[in-house]
Parts: sequence; C-alpha cells; structure tokens
Amino acid sequence: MKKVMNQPEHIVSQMLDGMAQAYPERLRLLEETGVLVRRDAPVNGKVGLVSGGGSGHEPAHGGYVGKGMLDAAVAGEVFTSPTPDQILKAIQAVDSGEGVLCIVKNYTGDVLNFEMAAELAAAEGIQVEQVIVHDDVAVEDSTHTTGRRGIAGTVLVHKIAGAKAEQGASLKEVKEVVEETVSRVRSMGVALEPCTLPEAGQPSFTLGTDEIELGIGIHGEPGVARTEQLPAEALVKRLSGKVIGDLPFERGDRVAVLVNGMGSTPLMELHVVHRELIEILSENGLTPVQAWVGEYMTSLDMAGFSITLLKLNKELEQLLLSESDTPAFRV
Amino acid sequence: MKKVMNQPEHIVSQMLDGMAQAYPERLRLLEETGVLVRRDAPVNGKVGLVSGGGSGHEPAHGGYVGKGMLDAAVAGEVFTSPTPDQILKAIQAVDSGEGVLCIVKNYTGDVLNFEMAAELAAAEGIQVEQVIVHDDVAVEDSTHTTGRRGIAGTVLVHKIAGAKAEQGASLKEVKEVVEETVSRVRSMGVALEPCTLPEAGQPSFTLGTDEIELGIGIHGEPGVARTEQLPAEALVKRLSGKVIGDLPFERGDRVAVLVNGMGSTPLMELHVVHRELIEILSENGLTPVQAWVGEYMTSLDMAGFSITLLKLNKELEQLLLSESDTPAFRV
Amino acid sequence: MDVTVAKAWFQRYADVISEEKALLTRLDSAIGDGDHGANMARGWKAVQEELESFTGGLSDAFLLVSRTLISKVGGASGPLYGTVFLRMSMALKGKETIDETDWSNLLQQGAEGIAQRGKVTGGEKTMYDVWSVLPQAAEETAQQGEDELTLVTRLAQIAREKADATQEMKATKGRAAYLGDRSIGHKDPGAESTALLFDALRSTLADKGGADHEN
Amino acid sequence: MDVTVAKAWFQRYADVISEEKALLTRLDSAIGDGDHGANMARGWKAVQEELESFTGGLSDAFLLVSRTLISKVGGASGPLYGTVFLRMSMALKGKETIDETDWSNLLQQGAEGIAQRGKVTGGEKTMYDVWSVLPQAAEETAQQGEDELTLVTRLAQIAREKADATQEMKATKGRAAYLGDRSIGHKDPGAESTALLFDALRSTLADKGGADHEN
Ligand SMILES: Nc1ncnc2c1ncn2[C@@H]1O[C@H](COP(=O)(O)OP(=O)(O)O)[C@@H](O)[C@H]1O
Ligand SMILES: Nc1ncnc2c1ncn2[C@@H]1O[C@H](COP(=O)(O)OP(=O)(O)O)[C@@H](O)[C@H]1O
Ligand SMILES: [Mg+2]
Ligand SMILES: [Mg+2]
Ligand SMILES: [Mg+2]
Ligand SMILES: [Mg+2]
Repeated sequence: MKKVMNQPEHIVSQMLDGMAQAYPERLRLLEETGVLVRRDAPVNGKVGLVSGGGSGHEPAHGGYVGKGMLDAAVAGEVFTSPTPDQILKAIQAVDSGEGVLCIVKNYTGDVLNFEMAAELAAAEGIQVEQVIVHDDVAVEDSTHTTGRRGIAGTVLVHKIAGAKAEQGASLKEVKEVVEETVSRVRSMGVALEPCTLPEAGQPSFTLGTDEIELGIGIHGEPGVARTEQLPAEALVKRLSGKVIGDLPFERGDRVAVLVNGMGSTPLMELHVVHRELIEILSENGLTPVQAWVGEYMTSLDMAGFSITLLKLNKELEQLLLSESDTPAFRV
Repeated sequence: MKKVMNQPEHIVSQMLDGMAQAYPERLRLLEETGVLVRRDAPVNGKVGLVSGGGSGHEPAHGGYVGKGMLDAAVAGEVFTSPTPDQILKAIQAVDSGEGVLCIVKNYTGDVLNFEMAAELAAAEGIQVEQVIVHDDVAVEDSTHTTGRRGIAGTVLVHKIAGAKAEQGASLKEVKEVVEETVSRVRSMGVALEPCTLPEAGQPSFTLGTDEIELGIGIHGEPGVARTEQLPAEALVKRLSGKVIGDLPFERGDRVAVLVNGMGSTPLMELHVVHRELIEILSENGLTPVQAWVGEYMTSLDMAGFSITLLKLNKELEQLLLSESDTPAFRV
Repeated sequence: MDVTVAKAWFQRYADVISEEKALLTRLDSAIGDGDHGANMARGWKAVQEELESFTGGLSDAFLLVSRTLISKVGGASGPLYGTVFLRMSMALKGKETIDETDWSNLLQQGAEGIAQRGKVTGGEKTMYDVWSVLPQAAEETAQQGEDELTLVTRLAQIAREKADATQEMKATKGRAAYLGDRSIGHKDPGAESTALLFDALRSTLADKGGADHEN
Repeated sequence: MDVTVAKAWFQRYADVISEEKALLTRLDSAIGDGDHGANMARGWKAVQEELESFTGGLSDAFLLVSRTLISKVGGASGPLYGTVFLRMSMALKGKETIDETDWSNLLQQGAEGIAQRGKVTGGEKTMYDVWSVLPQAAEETAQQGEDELTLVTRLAQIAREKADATQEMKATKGRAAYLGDRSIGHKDPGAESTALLFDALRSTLADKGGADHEN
C-alpha cells in the first residue's frame, strides 16, 4: 500500500487542516473536533444543516459546506461514523435558533451516533430533526434488516436541502422537501478494485484480475455480486437497469444524473459511463436535466463508480439548479 | 488492467461525447475532430485561446473550455499529441478575427503538431501565435535538449490567458502576459504507481512495493529518480524544495498553489500534501494567495501528485482571481 | 468485583485489544468495513489513559468507560459498547463491590442496552448474540453456588462459544447485513471483541485469585 | 521503384506495423510514453485504407502517405514521418519510376526533413540516427554499380544496425531525453520503426524480383 501520508492515525486531522487552509474564505475548522463549518455559521434566520460520516469519502462531506448546501460537516475516522460529541459540536455551531436538520446516511453507526447527538442537543434546547438517506438499490429493502445504504445520492440531497434552507424555509419545511428527495433518489455502484484503509494497510477485499464487484458500498464493504469484467455499455446497462427499474421512474420524467467516481477511476472513464447512461435514459424516455460527472462520494482509492438518478419535480428541479458555492459543488 | 470502457480505440471519442453531453450549455463538440469549443465561440472581439494535447489528462483540456479560460481544447489519442488537422479546426472555430493564441505544453509532439497547424492557419490568413509552457523543474533545462516539460502549471497559464483575453486585450498583449506567467510558474511531480494505457493494457513502468518515482512526467514516462516511499512531510519537502529553489521565488512573494492529483490518489491525501506545502511556504516566507487542490492534469490512473507554484504580481493575481466558468475550473 | 478489579479488567482488555487489533480488523474486513480493530484500539487506549488519573468508585469507572467509548470510538460499536457500560454504571450506582449474585442483573442491563440501541435481537449475527445469553448463564451459575471466578470463567467460555457460533449465521443487522448469504462463514467482529472482553475479565479475576492466595 | 512497388511497400509496411505494434509499444514504454505502436498502427492502417481507392502516380502515393500520417498519427512521429514522405513526394514529382541512382537524393530529402522539423542531429537517439546515414550508403552502393534490390537490401541492413545501435546512446531529443542516462540500454522506438520500414521495402522488392523471374 502506498499512500501519501504521515502517521496513519493523523491522516484525518491533517486532511482537515489542509482542507480548511485551501478554502479559508468558505470554511473554518472547529478545533479538535473534525468539524468543518461555514465561515459565517450560524447564519441568521436559516435552518442549520449538518451532515457527516466516516472519512475517506472526500470531497464528502467537507466539500459540501458553504452557501446553498451544508452548514457543517462532521468527519469521523476513516470509514467510522463520527461520535456524538463531534456531531453535537457541529449542531451547536450552526444553530441560529431556527433548528438544525441532520442528513444521515443509513448505516447503523451513523444512525446511532447522530441519534445520540440529537438527544444531547435536544437536552440543550436545540430543535433537531434527522433525515436518513438510503438510495442504494443494490441492497434489499426490508423492514427486518438494516435497510438500504446511503451512498452518492446523498450529495444531491445536500444540495436540495441547502437550497431550501437558504430560502428561509422552516425546519419542518426543509425536512419535508428532504424527505421527498430521499424518496426519489436511487443509486448503485460497482468496484473494479478494492480500497485500502490507511491503518489496515491491506485491501479490504480482493478481486481477481478479471472480476468486478457489483453493488459495492462506499465503505469498501463487499457488494452483492461478482461478475467478470464487462464493457462499459453492458456494465452501465446493468447498474442503471436496477436503478431505473426501482420504484419511482416513469417515461417522461425529468431526472438529475450523478456519475460518481469511487476514487481511482479516471474522469475519462466516468465520461464514457455518462455517455452510455445518457443513451439508456433516452431509451427509457427519461430526460436528463443536469448531470454531474466526477468524484463526489469516494471510497478512498477504490476503483469503480456509481450511478445516481433523482426524479425531479418542479420544486426539486428549481432547488437543485439554484446557486450553491461550496468547495466541491457549485451551481 | 481494469478500465471502464468499450473498445479501447473508442475511449477518447466516447469520452468527448460524454463530456459534451455533461455540459451542453458550455461546450460543443466539433464533429469527428476531438475538438471541444465554447458554445458561443468565436467570441466577438476576443482573442481565441486554443490548447490541447494527448488525452488521458482529464479534466485537461476540455474541462478548461469556457468563459474566462480556453475557447477550444484539442484532444489527441491517449498520450498522443493531436494532429495538425485537428488543431487547425480548433483555430478556425475560435478565431473571431482578433487572432488565436495556442498554449502548448513543451513536448516534441505537441510542439511539432501545433507548429504545423499554425503554418496551415497562417496560410488561411488567420493570425496565430504560440506560447510553450515548460514548468517541470524535474527536467534539466538546457538549450541542447528538449527542455523542460509542460505539466500541471499549464492550467494556471490557461486561467490567466483566459482572463486577459476576456478583458479584450490584443493577441500581442495576451501573448505577453502568458509569457510572463510561463516564466514564473514551476512544478514537480511524483508517481506512487504507474498508469496503464487503454490500448497497451500493461502498466507503462513498474515500481517496487516500496518504491516511488520522483519527477514523473504526465505521460507516464519514467521520472528522474527513484527512492523508497517517504512520509508526506519529507516527500513534499523534497518536491517543493526543487520548485522553490528554482529561479523565481523570493521571501515575501505572493504565490498561487496547485496541488494536482495524478489520477488515483485520493483527495484526502492531496489535502495532506497541501497542509505540508503550506507549512513549507510559510517557512520560506512565501504567502499562498489561493490554492487549488484536486485533479487538474492527470495521467490516466497513475497514483501520485504534483506541486505547482506561480509567483504572482499585481496583474497576474488579479487575472488569476477574476471570474471563470468552465466545467473543471471556476473562480 | 470492586473498583480495583474493574480497573485492572479494563486495563487488561485495552492491552488485549491493542494486541488483537489486527484480528478484529481482519474479521471486519471480511464482512464489514475493516475498522473495528482501529475503532476499539482507539477507544480503549483512551480508556487506559483516562484511568491513570481516575480515583472514583465502581460505578464511576464504568461511566468513565462509557463516556470515553462514546466520544472516541464512533462507528456502530462506539454507541453500542458505550450504552452497555452506561447501563452497567447505572446498575452499579451506590455499590462498592459486587459478587457472583449480582452479575446476572449487571449483564442483563448491558444486553438490554444493546438490544434497544441497536434494534437487534438474537440470531442477527452481532455482538448481541454473545451478550444476550450471558445474563441467564450468570444466573444459573450463581444459583449452583459457584464463586465469582468460576462464574466469570463460565461466562468467558460461553462468550467464546457464542462468538465462534456467529460464524455460521447470516447477518441481518449492521454492515455485514449487506452481504446477505455471503456473510455466512465469517465470524462477527463485535462478537469476537465481546468474547475477548469476558476472557480479559476471567484472567483478571484469576490473577487476582492467584495474588490473593499469595498474600 | 514505380507506383506499384511503392504501394506494395506501404501495404506491406502497414502489415508489419500491425504485427509489431506490441514491440514498438514496449520500446516506447521503456523510455517514452508507450504509444508509438498505437500511433503507427493507427496511421498505417489509415494509409492502407486510403490506398485501396488510390489510382495516382508515384509522387502522389508518397503524398497520400504524408497527408494520412500527418492527419492520423499525432505525437512526435506523425509530423516527422509526415515530413519525410512529403519531402520525398516533392523529390518524386514528375517521375513515374526511379532506379538505384535516385535513392540517395530521395533519402537525403527525407532525412533533411526530419532534421529540420525535429531540430535534431545525429547521436541524439532518435529515428534520425537511422535516416541520416542512409543517403550516403545509397550513394556509395549505387556507385559500386549494384542494382536496386541490392541497394535496398544494403539500406535495410544498415537501418537495422543503426536502429540497434541507438540502444547504447543517451537520448537528448524527444521524450526519452527526460530520462537522461537512464535512456541508455533501450532501443529508440522511432529508430526501430524506421528499420522495419526499410526491411519492408527490401522484402517488397525481393518478392517483386521473385515474381519478375517467374514471369
Ligand atoms: N444493530 C446492531 N446491533 C448490535 N450490534 C451491532 C449492530 N450493528 C453493528 N453491530 C456490531 O458492531 C460491530 C461493528 O463495529 P464497527 O466495525 O466498529 O462499526 P461499523 O460497523 O460502523 O464500522 C459488528 O461486528 C456488530 O457486532
Ligand atoms: N526531435 C526529434 N527528432 C527526431 N525524431 C524524434 C524527435 N522526437 C522524437 N522523435 C522520434 O519519435 C519517436 C517517438 O514517437 P511517438 O512515440 O509516436 O511520439 P511521442 O514521443 O510524442 O509519444 C522517438 O522514438 C524518436 O525516434
Ligand atoms: Mg466503520
Ligand atoms: Mg505520445
Ligand atoms: Mg466496521
Ligand atoms: Mg510515444
């Protein structure tokens, strides 16, 4: 394993330092917390938005802090949900009195830690609400299990939440539109090569030279099926088939598209994926309104990508395309 | 080798399709040429700016086409300079009558092909000038050799050229400020792992499990020295030492910073690099005015990064920070 | 168990975790995300440091562990272990020492904490599969009139068996659930760290027994 | 050489390049960027396609090759080979056939084209190291009264030797120059593709000779 780092234990805090120094006008780092907040937080009269999760998904989540998106991002250790203390600090830092919405990806760790933080914040008299994102169609959706994971679709959720909050909507209104978004976003990913955690020093799983893993999660946890390598066309067809086949898409829908690189798949290949996807959308009568192609929710140095579709309505489209100014997402 | 693609021969054209489809308001693809132009090119009264080179450096160069940067980017095959025909098409498409400046990275192939294209354009009565970027301090600079390569610093050159041209400056004025920029920009890179060309299917070189290659070029050509792996601090010190030690930097200078990922090094690590670099700059009395940290001039799936410093003056600083709106570079 | 034993237990367990970090990482890599070793090591190293200046009573020692794990571990295991020790700390309020008859209730509190926090039941291939059987085992052993060391030895044994038995289960909770049937054949990392916890307790008490005899 | 021979030569060379693509890629990977094989294969495949409908004369055939290489190859080798064939095409203007006495001038034009375009001299470890010695070799062989096949056989031999000799040189031009001393020990890919060009010419003429005898 070759990583550009000093001691692996320090990679997260040093990364956060570097990030805060790269965007001094936009971000500030709360000392010793792993929390990046909007420089001007708390923003008067605005609902505060907090997200976060394990590190290793850069630019998520710190890259989405700024005008029109998040107020704070909480960074846990690599692939480890942040702790309630950290999350509480973020909630406190962004609450302007209008309350705080936490956008949480559906992983046991994230859910439990955000839940505990919300209890602590509520005890301090802060209004806190929580929305759980679970866009990964690779995972069976059943009330008896952990349910679907939150993956790259979360970025579009951040965007819409941010736009709504920026309009001065109430906590209840923001939460409603976010829940609506969550119900309309679907994703699925594939890994060509595994990732390596800085502290582990070994790939988190192994794939044969001709093998790929479908339905991979963003923590490098193994996916749902293995197959031999496929040409881009067949691969995109397979992933997007599951995504489109899932609940909410119908002919005539307008959709937002996110082609997300997992970390070490070059942009060149992501654009090839995008080309295939656009073709499939048109075959399915779906109109792509706006596309984002790049690295938005990575898994360290994993090779692969995910595809996200968000079924729009008038309000969501307008919110999605309204201005945002964050390090990693600008509209 | 695992790549998300269809036939390797089609990867460049399919990538360009995908890119044009991702940014329909900003870009248009000239049919069968590998040329991406600004949707509104030629822009009346503005000098046209053309750059390009081999593919495999995404988002370079198409990602830099748009308001405040390039008017056209010419994409060659992977790691292969574009041909004079392609370049001529780009020149023709962006000339509004004010002339065209070609920004060329210093590689024999790029220089020869752009030169031939300029001759062809001149024969058609188009004013064409050319500036060669050679920012790579890893390469010995001697009049008897090929000279230094143009690498990631080229992106900052594009930005400054674009800002100047947007102001309505003449071809001569734009060329002058670009030459001034070229004289003040220095870069150096390192590879942790080699890259694999889609058609070759094999890594372009091999590195031992504990070996890294200093002074790597962006075509995956071997660098200038090998060493064992170094912690981020020592590695950044070594690269930036060569960059800072080169001609133009003095205590008190204001500098622009570009930390560029080579393709498969995660953003997390690039931010750690940035943190180390900021510390070294401050030790050297250099003030970082603005930093870009991410993938700007990649080498397919190579792991590694490069560091670029640009010594600013008043005009360059103002040009660098003025508005630009391109897929991969927005200020 | 008094506060001295508890402290010795926690300190020993911190050492065990530091030694077995790679094992936990390996188990979590197979069916999770490979961080359980680092998570536990980070948390228990912090516990060890906090304990150095700790002078409180038995309940406080458990509270210190709970707070430290909650604030340092993160992931799923942080809140879960944090809740276990919090509930135990509550159950220990006002007591300076406990004996074999108290263990069942203490473990019951811990196990319930996990069940509530994790919305988990038995057979879902989690640490709860270990915790859930311990209260009754403690109850039965105490009723048989065994002493604390014997009881704890029995707990350690059962914990080990139950942890090993997760290998053949299919996960329906936690990150391993995403694997479905492919989770079968791998031991649950949280169950393993729980088994190690009770083994550390056993050897702590055994050493103390030895030391007591020597005195 | 007349236009039939020239066409056969180019077609044969296109086949050779397609067969030896991997070799050229390997050589370019060692000291360049690994695309010389793909570049040449792309260019010469296009030449082959263009030639199918080609009906012009000798000079035109060279012009077709030049234009096709310039517009399809890219890289350093595109303009360089493109210039070679352009200059040769000029030198062939008005001629329908050439014999052993014309080769020296033809090669001289090609070699000078490279020198000018590439700003290169001998000993810099490029294709020019092959091209630069061929005019004089042709001149001498012709003066010895040898026929065209013998002359071309001699050229192919020398081209091979010179290409192999680049192995021990240090590159100061082209991409390999970045390697400095580390370029020593590897053959130059452009020199190799040039050696293959003359070997294809030799075998084309030899086959034709055979065919002529049979007639
Ligand atoms: N809902 C749950 N209930 C009980 N235990 C759980 C639950 N989810 C996860 N676990 C336990 O947590 C362990 C994983 O912990 P860890 O790897 O530290 O966190 P994460 O899964 O967030 O990476 C699992 O092995 C399992 O024993
Ligand atoms: N300045 C030059 N003069 C002559 N030949 C050159 C020069 N630069 C490069 N070459 C030749 O071109 C070959 C490389 O061609 P190719 O790999 O197709 O292009 P690139 O180097 O642009 O990738 C080298 O092996 C060398 O023979
Ligand atoms: Mg985790
Ligand atoms: Mg090349
Ligand atoms: Mg884990
Ligand atoms: Mg080459």
